[in-house]
Amino acid sequence: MEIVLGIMGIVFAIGVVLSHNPMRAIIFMGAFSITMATYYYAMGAPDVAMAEATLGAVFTTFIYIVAMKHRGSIKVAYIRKEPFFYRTREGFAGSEYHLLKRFADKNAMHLEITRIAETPSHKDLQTDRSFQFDIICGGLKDNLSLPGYTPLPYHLRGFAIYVKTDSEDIYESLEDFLIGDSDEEY
Amino acid sequence: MKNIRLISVILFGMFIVMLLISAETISYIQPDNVTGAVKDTGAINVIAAYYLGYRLFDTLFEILVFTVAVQGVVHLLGHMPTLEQHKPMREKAIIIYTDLIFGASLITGMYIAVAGHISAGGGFVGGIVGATGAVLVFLTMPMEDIEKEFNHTYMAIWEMCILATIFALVLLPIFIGMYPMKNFLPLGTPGHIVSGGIIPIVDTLIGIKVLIGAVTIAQTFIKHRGVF
Amino acid sequence: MSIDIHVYPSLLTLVPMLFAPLFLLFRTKVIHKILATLTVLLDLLIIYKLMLAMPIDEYTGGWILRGIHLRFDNLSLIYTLLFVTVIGTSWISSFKKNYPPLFYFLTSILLSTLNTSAITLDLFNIYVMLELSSIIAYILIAMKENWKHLWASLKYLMISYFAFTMYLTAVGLIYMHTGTLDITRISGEISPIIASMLIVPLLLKSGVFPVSMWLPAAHSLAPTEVSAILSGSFVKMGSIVIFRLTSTPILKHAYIPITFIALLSALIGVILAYNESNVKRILAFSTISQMGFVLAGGPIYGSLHAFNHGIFKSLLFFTVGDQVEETGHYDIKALKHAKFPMYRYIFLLIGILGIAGVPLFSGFISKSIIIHHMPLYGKIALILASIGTVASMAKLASIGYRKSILKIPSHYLIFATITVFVGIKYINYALSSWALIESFIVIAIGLAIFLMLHPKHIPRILEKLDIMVIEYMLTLISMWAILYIQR
Amino acid sequence: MIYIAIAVVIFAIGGIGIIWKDNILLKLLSLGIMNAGVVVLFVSIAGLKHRIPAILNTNGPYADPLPQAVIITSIVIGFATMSLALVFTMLISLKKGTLSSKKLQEDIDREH
Repeated sequence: MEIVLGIMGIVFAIGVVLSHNPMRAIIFMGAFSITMATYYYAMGAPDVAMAEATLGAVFTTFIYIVAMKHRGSIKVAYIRKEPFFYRTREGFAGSEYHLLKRFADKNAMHLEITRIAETPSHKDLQTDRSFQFDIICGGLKDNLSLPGYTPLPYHLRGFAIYVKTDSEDIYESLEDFLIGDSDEEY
Repeated sequence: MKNIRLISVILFGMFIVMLLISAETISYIQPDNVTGAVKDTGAINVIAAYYLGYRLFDTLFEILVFTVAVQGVVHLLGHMPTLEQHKPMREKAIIIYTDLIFGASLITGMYIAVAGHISAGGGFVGGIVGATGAVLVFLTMPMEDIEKEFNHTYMAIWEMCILATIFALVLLPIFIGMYPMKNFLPLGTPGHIVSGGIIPIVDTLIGIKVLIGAVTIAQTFIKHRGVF
Repeated sequence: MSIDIHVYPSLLTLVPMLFAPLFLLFRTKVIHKILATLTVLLDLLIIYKLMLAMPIDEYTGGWILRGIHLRFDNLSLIYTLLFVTVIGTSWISSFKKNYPPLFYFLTSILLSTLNTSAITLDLFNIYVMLELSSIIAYILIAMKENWKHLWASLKYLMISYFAFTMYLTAVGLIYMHTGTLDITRISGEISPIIASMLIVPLLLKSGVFPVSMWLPAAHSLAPTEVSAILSGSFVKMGSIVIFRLTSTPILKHAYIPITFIALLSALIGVILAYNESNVKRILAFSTISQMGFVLAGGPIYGSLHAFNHGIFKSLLFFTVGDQVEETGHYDIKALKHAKFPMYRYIFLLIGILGIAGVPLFSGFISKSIIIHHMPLYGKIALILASIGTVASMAKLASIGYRKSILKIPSHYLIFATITVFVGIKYINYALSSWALIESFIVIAIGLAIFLMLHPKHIPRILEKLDIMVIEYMLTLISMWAILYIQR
Repeated sequence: MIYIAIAVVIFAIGGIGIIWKDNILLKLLSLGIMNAGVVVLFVSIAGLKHRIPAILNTNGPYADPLPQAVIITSIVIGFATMSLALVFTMLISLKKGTLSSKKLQEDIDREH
């Protein structure tokens, strides 16, 4: 009985370490804590089990979830183009979408996606004061001139994602992500 | 960078294997840590007898660790902008239920804290159980109401008062010629709720302190991050 | 009417602890001043009373063998005096600035924690002290909330939590093996891997080279008072625990690998310090080097050097830190334009003469005693390290001074007085013609190196988190290897 | 002795996670697992011979109460460290917009 619980705990711990998405890791962590609390109870340590169940499983998970949520959002504008970025009945799809989604998950942000017309006018991109979107994508060539945005080429030659010139942080971290050592953490 | 991580993982793995080998050779003889504990401290839960009796010194620091973390979180997050509006759930039914659960969890928590010396549990667990109910209430309250009812300044004052009380209680025996941290009150009959000298008192104080601390942490996090 | 209270070692912990919450309860400066004075005075009184009855053993709560074993002896005396002096003087300085009440709360708890680490003999209690003092340090470093500070603090948090978890594992296995947590009652043989797991985290805490690369960023980015507290008292905590552990029969043989690591640290620390251009980082690297001296010196002489180093390093951090805060420059070239005011430069010089080991200053005594008691390879290494210390400190002195009104800030004065007083009062212990000649040769060669050798820029590759982990693992494995061969 | 092995394996998984992961949040979760590994070790030591909790209204032989009593402190310390580390992480990600430790390190290098 205790050994089974222990092995379950090991499995959940491996789950935490192997998951790429922080949210999934936190859920695994909660499961791990509860399993471990049961294990402590079975090993004759009810006090430790109660401390782990309340502090480790409930409160820590709560704090992690609160800390994870709403870290910030990236505003993405896309031009519909079939293999790159499009919308299906289930949700968004396409190579650039998955790229951005992975990037956002890694930094615990979420994407705010808006569709814009094929040739975006100046007015589409700009609110009163600043540029509206952080990223414009959807199979754009890397030689377009979108004022206020910098092209960021990626592994498909000739294509680029356009990042707002002001937000250097997004540009740099996305650049690092795209260069290819993004797989390092896995 | 990847190579360096690989090397460290290999070194760590080697180290773990060596640790496993050396741990397997350790012969274990369980020392007798139970006999006489009830006579010394009056608590039939021997874990509580260690936690709040023999090793009360460690526990004092444990309370301090928790307090330091709470104050650190409040201080560091205090300058952070409140990013998003806290959107409470205002349905009547949910409000009534969460209030009920809050009451129930407070009572459960208090019981767990007070009865720490006769059953499993103790001040820390009790405090956190109480705080979990308070977190549920936060989901249904607008931020202004939360800040009014669970005011940071007041809570900090109470927290510090209780902390000072615990330390004063621990220091008190030196004025009557005993060791500090001695269980100086009458021990009573073991197994009763009123027994164990200062253990239930310290447990209750810890319970209240941890309740306040955990509520403060939860409130600060919710204020600056929102829940949903 | 007088109440006659018997004094126990645990009061050293409980008194600052009792005053700590009051700092947050009453948030006015006047009451803070009164509370701080009371804490320091009571602490000094308790130390004095305990000193009269040294050594005292106490089991907490009076429960013999089951309570936590505390002991106040010579080692505790030196260390507790250092902790009270450094933290009390930092409070004097901090009243002139705008620190939040949280600062006093945290430092007061830090004082209680450090005092406890000087008297405790319980393995688990030591773990709690390590963690609590580190948690306080994380908050103190990150108080400015610049992302650099936060990242320095987070790096330190990760590596030290990793290390202390290992320490706790070793404690668990020792308990399983021996059935006790009391250092004095551990018997039998500890396997080398467990011994190294026990000691390397303490080396990390005391800031010795291969495992100390959290230290430069943390100590140089923190505000002046915090740097002084960290460098003057906080890093000393690991060394006292190591001295306690290695004076037991079962861990006595661990002293040899510790000496090797300490000598390495003394050498590498000054090399890094000499090639650095940020003034606060020069001091931080010099702390790494000096902690090598402390650990190489062993319990008796090392503790003396720990005291002396704590005092003059705090003085250096105060003078340099105040200057940096006034001008806003960290770089030595920029500071050469601004220059020190006259009065501050004098105090800086006293600190430098102390750390360089000039006769009549406190560093001379402890350094020459330590060098005198080392075997030949240790003598060579430590003399080389002293030469490097002189060279890197000459860099600080070369900033120069400008004329200004004469002020004598009391916190400078306290440290400077202790440095000179100890240096003159106890000079007989170290005075021999050999020591005098040696110290003058060291100073001459150090100055020559400063004049001739130009510092190079060394990239900060050692301070990356991944590299820090590998440094830690390598130290652990080499410690294990030496212990294994010795057996 | 399999219980000690379970504890050490959980400890090892946490340690490898700390070393291998790039994302700070995942590193912190791994730290939590490592801490849990030590708790498992202590509880296993306490329950190696006997498994009846040392509450003296049942009949013995009891589990060893001392490791259980001390390890509660370690759980609380773990919680405190985690919440502080999370606050640091939140502030860093607010200021830098990234959670990758490699990227942060490179930014630090660039400033010098």
